[in-house]
Amino acid sequence: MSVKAEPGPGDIRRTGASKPLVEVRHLKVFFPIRQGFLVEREVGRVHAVNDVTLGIEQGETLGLVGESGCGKTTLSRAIMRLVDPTKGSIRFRGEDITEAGRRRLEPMRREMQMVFQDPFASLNPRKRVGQIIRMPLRLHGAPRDEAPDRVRELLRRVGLHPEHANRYPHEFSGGQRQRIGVARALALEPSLIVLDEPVSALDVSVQAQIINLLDDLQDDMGLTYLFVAHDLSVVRHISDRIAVMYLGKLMEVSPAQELYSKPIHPYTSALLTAIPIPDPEANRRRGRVAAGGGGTPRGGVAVVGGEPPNPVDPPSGCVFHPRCPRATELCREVEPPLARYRGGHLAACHHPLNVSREETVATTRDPSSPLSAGDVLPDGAAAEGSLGTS
Amino acid sequence: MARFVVRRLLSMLVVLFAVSVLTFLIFNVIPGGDPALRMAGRQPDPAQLERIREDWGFDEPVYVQYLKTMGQLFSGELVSYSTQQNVVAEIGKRLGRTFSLAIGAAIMWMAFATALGLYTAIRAGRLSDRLLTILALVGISMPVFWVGALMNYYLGFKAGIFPNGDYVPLGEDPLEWLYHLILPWTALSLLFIGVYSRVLRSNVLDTLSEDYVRTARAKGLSERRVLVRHVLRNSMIPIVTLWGLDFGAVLGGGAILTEAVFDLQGVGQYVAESVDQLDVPPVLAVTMFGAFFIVLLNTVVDIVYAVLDPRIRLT
Amino acid sequence: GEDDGGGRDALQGSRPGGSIRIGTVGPDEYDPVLYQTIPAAQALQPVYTGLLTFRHVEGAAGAHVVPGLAEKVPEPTDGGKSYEFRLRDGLKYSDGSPVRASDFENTIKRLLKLAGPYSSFLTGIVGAAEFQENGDFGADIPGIETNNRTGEIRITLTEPDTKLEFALAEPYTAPTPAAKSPPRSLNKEPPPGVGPYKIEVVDPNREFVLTRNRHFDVPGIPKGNLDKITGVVMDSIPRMTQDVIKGELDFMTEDPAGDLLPLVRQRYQDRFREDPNPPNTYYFFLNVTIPPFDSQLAREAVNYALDSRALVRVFGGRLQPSCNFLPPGVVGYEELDCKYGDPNGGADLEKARELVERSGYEGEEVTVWTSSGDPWEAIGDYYRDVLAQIGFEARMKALDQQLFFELTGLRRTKAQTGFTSWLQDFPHPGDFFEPLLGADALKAEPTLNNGFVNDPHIEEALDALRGEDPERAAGEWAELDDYVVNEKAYVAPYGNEKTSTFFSERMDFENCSGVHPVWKNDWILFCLKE
Amino acid sequence: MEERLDSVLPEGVETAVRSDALEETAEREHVAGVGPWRLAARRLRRDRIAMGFGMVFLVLVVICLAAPTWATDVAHTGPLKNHLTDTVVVDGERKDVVSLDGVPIGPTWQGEFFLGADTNGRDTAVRLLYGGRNSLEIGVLAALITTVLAVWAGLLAGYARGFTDAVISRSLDVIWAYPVALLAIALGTALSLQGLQIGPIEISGESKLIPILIIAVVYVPYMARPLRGQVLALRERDFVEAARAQGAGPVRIMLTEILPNLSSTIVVFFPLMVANAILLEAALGFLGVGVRAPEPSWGNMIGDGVKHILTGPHLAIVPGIMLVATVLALNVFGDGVRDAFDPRARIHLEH
Amino acid sequence: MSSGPLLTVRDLGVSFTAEEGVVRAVDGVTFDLLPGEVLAVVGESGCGKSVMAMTLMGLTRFPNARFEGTAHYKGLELIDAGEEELRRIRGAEIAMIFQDPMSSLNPVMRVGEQIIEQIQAHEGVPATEARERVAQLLDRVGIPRARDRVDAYPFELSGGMRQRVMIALALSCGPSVLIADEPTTALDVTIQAQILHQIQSLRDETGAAVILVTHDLGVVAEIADRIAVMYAGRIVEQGTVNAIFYDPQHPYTWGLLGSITRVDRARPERLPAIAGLPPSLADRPEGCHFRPRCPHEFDRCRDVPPLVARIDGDDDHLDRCWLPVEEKRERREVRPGEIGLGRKPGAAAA
Ligand SMILES: Nc1ncnc2c1ncn2[C@@H]1O[C@H](COP(=O)(O)OP(=O)(O)OP(=O)(O)O)[C@@H](O)[C@H]1O
Ligand SMILES: Nc1ncnc2c1ncn2[C@@H]1O[C@H](COP(=O)(O)OP(=O)(O)OP(=O)(O)O)[C@@H](O)[C@H]1O
Ligand SMILES: [Mg+2]
Ligand SMILES: [Mg+2]
Repeated sequence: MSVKAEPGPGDIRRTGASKPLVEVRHLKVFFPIRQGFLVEREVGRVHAVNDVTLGIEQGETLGLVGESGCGKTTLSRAIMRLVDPTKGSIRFRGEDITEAGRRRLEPMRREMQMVFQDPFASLNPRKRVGQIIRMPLRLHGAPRDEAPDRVRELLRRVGLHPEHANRYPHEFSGGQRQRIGVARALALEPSLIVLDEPVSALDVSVQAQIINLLDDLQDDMGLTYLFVAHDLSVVRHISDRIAVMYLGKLMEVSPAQELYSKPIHPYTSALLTAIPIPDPEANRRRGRVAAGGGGTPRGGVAVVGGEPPNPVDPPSGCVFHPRCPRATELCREVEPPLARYRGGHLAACHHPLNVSREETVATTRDPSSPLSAGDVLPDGAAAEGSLGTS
Repeated sequence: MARFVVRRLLSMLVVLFAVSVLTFLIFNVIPGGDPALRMAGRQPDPAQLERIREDWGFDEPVYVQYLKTMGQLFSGELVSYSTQQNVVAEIGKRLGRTFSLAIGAAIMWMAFATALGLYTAIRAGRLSDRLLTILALVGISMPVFWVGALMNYYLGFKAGIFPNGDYVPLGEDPLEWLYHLILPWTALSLLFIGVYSRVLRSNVLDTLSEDYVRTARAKGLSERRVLVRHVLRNSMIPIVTLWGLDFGAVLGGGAILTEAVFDLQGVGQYVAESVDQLDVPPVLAVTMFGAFFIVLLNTVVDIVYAVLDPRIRLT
Repeated sequence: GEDDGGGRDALQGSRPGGSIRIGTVGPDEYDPVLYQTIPAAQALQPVYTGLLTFRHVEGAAGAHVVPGLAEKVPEPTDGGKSYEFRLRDGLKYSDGSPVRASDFENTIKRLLKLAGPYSSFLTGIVGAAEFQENGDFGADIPGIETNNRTGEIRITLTEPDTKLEFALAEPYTAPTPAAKSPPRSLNKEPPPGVGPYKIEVVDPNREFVLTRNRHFDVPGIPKGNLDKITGVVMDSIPRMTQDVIKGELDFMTEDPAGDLLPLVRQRYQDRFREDPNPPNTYYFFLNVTIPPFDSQLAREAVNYALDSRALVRVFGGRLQPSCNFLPPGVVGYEELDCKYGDPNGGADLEKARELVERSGYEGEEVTVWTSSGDPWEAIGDYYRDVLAQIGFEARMKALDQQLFFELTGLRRTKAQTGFTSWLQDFPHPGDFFEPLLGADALKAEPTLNNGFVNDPHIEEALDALRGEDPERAAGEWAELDDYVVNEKAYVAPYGNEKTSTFFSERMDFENCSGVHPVWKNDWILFCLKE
Repeated sequence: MEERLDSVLPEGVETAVRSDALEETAEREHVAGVGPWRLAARRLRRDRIAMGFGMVFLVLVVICLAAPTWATDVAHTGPLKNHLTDTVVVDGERKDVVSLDGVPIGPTWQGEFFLGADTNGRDTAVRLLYGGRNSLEIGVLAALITTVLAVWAGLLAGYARGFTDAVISRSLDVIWAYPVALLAIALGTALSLQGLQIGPIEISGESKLIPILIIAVVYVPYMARPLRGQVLALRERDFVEAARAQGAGPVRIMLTEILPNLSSTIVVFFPLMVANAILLEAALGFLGVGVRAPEPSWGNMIGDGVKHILTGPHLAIVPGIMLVATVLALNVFGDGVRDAFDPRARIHLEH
Repeated sequence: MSSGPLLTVRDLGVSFTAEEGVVRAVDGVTFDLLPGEVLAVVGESGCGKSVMAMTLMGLTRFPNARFEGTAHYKGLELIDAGEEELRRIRGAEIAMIFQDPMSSLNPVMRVGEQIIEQIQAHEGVPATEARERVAQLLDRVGIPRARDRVDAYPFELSGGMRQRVMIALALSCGPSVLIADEPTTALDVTIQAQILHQIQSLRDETGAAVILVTHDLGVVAEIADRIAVMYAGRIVEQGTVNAIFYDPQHPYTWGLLGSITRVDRARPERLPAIAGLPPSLADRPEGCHFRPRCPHEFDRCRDVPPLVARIDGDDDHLDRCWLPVEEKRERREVRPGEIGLGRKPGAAAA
């Protein structure tokens, strides 16, 4: 793991004080595609996570959004050390755990836990809820007689009845199961919880319950969240900062409010535009807003066209260029670096939106920018007015 | 596709190799009879035995014997230890019988099983389905040698409707061929009809609940077309795999019991007799022959599978 | 006298000509020097006549050796070591070529070189063993001198042995054209021979055909009644039986399937017969070298315990109970006064139990070895049950025939007891005692002397009797029989198997069923009804 | 529950996986703490046909277990006892157990020789019951061994993947590609001669353990391959990932996370395996390499019976009916168990 | 577009006999579908939306199903129609787009073939002509290189393209009613937008009426004309888009609207959420099914409230809540779209 000595991702923090809880540097996770007889040859690689540098502060919630298949889950699994990184490093509380074995990871496991997307698949259908929640306690040596009380307390904590400990997962609704998942994650009182699309599989009305629960828990216990989702409206509610991924790369990282009011990357903008707003009037108003170029117009707003590209053979230059309405020759050839804008807002785009020319000129290449990115900074001329709802 | 075939051929070699080694080991390492004794005839003296061992290489290390035997097998010179007959020629002689049995039965069980499976699936839950399902289970539960023997006794011997045993080559008299094979086919098919119809039934039931079948209905297709084009086709795919495996096994002499009961003198019976005498060459040849067909049919099935289901890539 | 055996003459009351189909499990080999089985002997003997031959008549008289290609049966000279033959004039093989005296020597050479199953019968000829061991095919066997001009053949033996006459009456010593006979199996194209028929092998496992040999004319040997005999090879005996019932086959070389036998017996009495012919003996071997049957008491116990009535049933009625070691029909057979009771009566289990107890082997584990299949397994199980009843801890091991034979014949197998049956190679008492109880037989591995009997008394007797004309020494042979069974209980004999003859309706069963003591059925004698 | 769907499938037979089917039904059952087992048991209890056949099987087992009682108190003979020269009084008439022709007596429908005798004059009914004990014992033990082996093979291959998987899977392939019956007879014959010696353990050639082991081995791929497929799918499931995330080691994951999820497959397979094992033993017995004569098993009784089917048809028919009844009962019951565990799963049976 | 309704559904009820009892999946559903309008059917997962939609096409005629009520389409009674009559309607008059584009297409048939099959089932068109038509259709729904894609297999297409194929299939015979059952749930937001746009513009072009089944109110707000809100098998509220969004009458609708997180609004401190769980359809609460979860429950709720217009002057806006209109407006705190019944999660279980 040879990462050049350069300023750590701490630089992308909002406030540059303490060390971040988790630091990911130039992380690459490629999945080889093997074929062949007897001796399998690698015929290609899925570029699931491609040179991502990221930090998560103690106590914050980092939202991670992006289309299905862009590598969100892989990134979170890599942070959890459930998948081996191909390149790059992962630090937890400053300690490099990139190559830690099971032994070394064990104490770390207490500190970081995961809640999975699918509440149906993430609970062992053959175990009682109590056993499921007890498992981490047992693994980490909690005394046997304490465990039942702890389980009961955890269940209460996530809004379930202690008697539920004797039931099997299939006897619960999706929302309740997700609560069990949360309880399991909380069992060891970790500092970091990675939430991989914890609400995507749930109905809107239940989503809200879970998000509120997560909110409360964070307030009470000072947890740090990595919250993965593909629904920008959900992420906004819970996140302090949001990172936008596309095809294994970070497109934009920004404080939550900032991202919605002033998306810089055209991809972020497209995502935001695509969110249907449950308000007929607002929709109609949005329709009146002038459309950007390219894509299929929808209510007059630019909707990104085309289909997601193949992660085995990602496009050259900016990975978003084939679908980008603003793409130019430059985008095709040169990968844009993550550039730093005002307010801790990072974006990797040659033709940023919503930034003034001066601001563009003032941008600097962020240290967390992919190693592979070129040195060409955003082109000030392309900056445009903001997209807003108000 | 070409690569797939090459790959499969290679893996076939591996399987054949493993099977041959296994056979050889079973008979050579686990001590059994001494083939030299069998060749020596009556009252051989030790010198004579020694000579035979030398001539046949029984005194050589096992791997040398193995290599020699395999060499002879592939050059078609391998002879049986106990009868001294050329093994390949013997198999060749019995091929027609085994193939007749296998092909006819395979067609028979496939046809009946398809009809039965489809019918019971469509009538799922009703009385006729339940009865037929139990009937299918009866088919599965009856040992072929028993059914065969009873058929032979009641239909062949007592009623005299069918000949019991024997075989008439197709080329000699097609009608007699058919007549002589009806009982063996039926006996062999009963089991498979049971298994296949049940697998097909549940496949059809599953397919019936597939979304695309609903789509097909929503398109306004006739029920018949929905059943044949959408349901049956997709339900048959797993059956084809099974069918290939079983057909391969029977082609390769796997229907030992059927052949024995009806005294068809096919490849299976040959090997069963040879095994009794611990006669390695025929056993080796037939197991390889059998494994060859199993692997071959497996490959064919995979190709057919890929044709039937374009999602499958042959790699 | 010539007709003492009560044999019937061949051509009486039947009509020559016609063709029949014979069902057979098939000769194991069609090369006359390599065959081993009865179906082969049946098919080959009408084709290959030796220097001598057995009389072609039904019944015991058929066991007599009579001149074949030789002009007469010679009296041995040189103390029984030398035999002089002279070929008849004008003999021709079925392909028309003349028979020469040297053909005989070549035939013996092939027999030895190809290590035919019966080659051991000829290793007594001077130089034969050496020839077999290392001589090349061109080498001479000093013990055989031939003169093609005069047709003289002189055979010299190392030891007197009257069994030679019998061996020379079998097809495996019958001369065949030498030049065309390199030392390899001629299974697919058997060589021409001298006999009433010639053979054409259509397909070794499917069919062979015997047709009349127009060149055959040997006085004293019938020319055969049928024009064509087709051998149909099939494995299924039930099927064969049914085909004979239905008339699709005219004769079967095997016994009707055990299962169909009662039916055949009942319904087709007019074309079915059973005889204890050719001579055979059935007994349980008792390994005298290891416990428990190293004890004579234990051996006697077994003899007391056997119940022939039970065994008759196991045999499906095809057993002729006996307490002799030698079967009837072989010279030297004299019905013994059975020490162990009436051969047709029950067993004396009380006595047997007492003997076992006395032997000190009560509760000893005994494994009964038997061959798998019908009726051997049943015989074995009956025997096991008997042993269990008389105080042994009996188990049974049933193996394929080949393996059974091999393993029981090996000393290291330590087979204690088991099933044995012996079918004579030729009707000579020596052919029973020597291979089955003789010390010489122990040299072979596996040996046929499964009991590993090595008794000086037996050896002495055998040595003395070897050069004797068996008929003249019949009394001595009978004494030996008594010694083996009654005195020493080396074996537990229980009877002789009846073989059966089953004809189609077309066949003239009355006159031509042709049951022969050596070949079981003599096809030369077969004929169709008028 | 997808894992259950794959379970009963051989590899290559694709399933349309429905993750919601059972969950949804189950969700509607508002009963506290009803585990998957109890749910299945409840469903099974409702399946009259399956329960009926299950009872039939139980009855057969009980009858076979009662063999010694029948032998001593009713038939007054043992399974190995020959009665060649005995007679028996039937309807006041004295009859030979075996006629001089060797034809055994047919069913007398009375205590002695209830179902007739065989050609050795052995009581068919007694042998039938003892044979049933052997057949059942072999079926159950073989199925147990198969299950243990297959579960381990499936767990290891599926969980470890890579090299371990390749080795295990290829070995299973070879066993599979080796004509089943041939493998069995080859091993049976070879072993029957000298028995088997594994270290200090020695098994004699006549031992029942030999057919048991052979049958067990032959059927390992049959069960291990679907299990492996299931493990492969299970190991990718989130709950396994969750266990790993909590720091559980591979052995713990295999045993506490994956194995419980295989249990229903195993339970579903087991009766079918027993049925198959009984059938295979019968086939081996028929070919003479199963239970060694004179010990009876249904297979070798049929095998012997077939040879005498013309004179004593009862010899083949009677054990055949018992065999079919047992296997059928097991199959129908096994089917019911399968349905109980997953009403939507497919079946796959092999001969 | 002011002619009479195309489809008239009255008191439609569907129940299934299942292991756990009788599942009343659809209960007393009544609505009219006017030509050219988009009627959105919304509600939580499992509330009977799909069953209702599929029943209209006779696709729920399982052996364990029981039907009540009527559904008239152009003089034909769909509920009791014979299979053959229905077959003629399906695909040709009423077409359906299903939720999951992967599983709704036969995986082993070329997509062109699947569409041709439908065309030929209804029109005697020669194969070449049908093929041509398919190519045009695929082109029209925005599939690039449409002509080549006729011979593609479903798995060779991305999710979005597959869903377009489904649309092309639905449109191929020019139906007058299009039923789209959650056509975008399985897709990415960006693709989802493309597909919705497609449906909308096709409605505009062909004038077909659309029944859009979904639980995504954002989607509804965007393209629906009218909305029917379903809860536990019943329609609890029905009205125009504006009426439902800005003057929702049923507390369930309030909850539904309230629990949506919206990007276009300020982030609320807590997300409003409906407490409790949806009822089992086999064991629904008596009276108003929403009663156990409703904070405004009172005595009358034990009787089933009829689906009637309760607002003066708006005959089109029907609901099933006993509360007086004025009281409802008061209770839901007036701000449209953000009415919430949020509680601390601890109280949500039980
Ligand atoms: N074990 C694996 N082997 C090979 N490819 C993989 C593996 N896991 C993920 N991928 C591929 O890596 C890419 C990123 O996958 P990932 O699951 O991280 O995406 P995601 O953003 O979480 O998507 P979603 O929103 O659907 O969960 C995808 O193309 C996926 O197919
Ligand atoms: N054939 C059937 N037998 C029994 N119950 C059924 C059947 N079909 C559907 N159901 C039940 O009817 C209820 C309504 O299902 P439906 O699919 O209509 O819900 P939905 O509102 O479309 O949900 P979603 O948003 O998840 O698609 C469900 O509880 C379902 O389990
Ligand atoms: Mg993911
Ligand atoms: Mg639905």
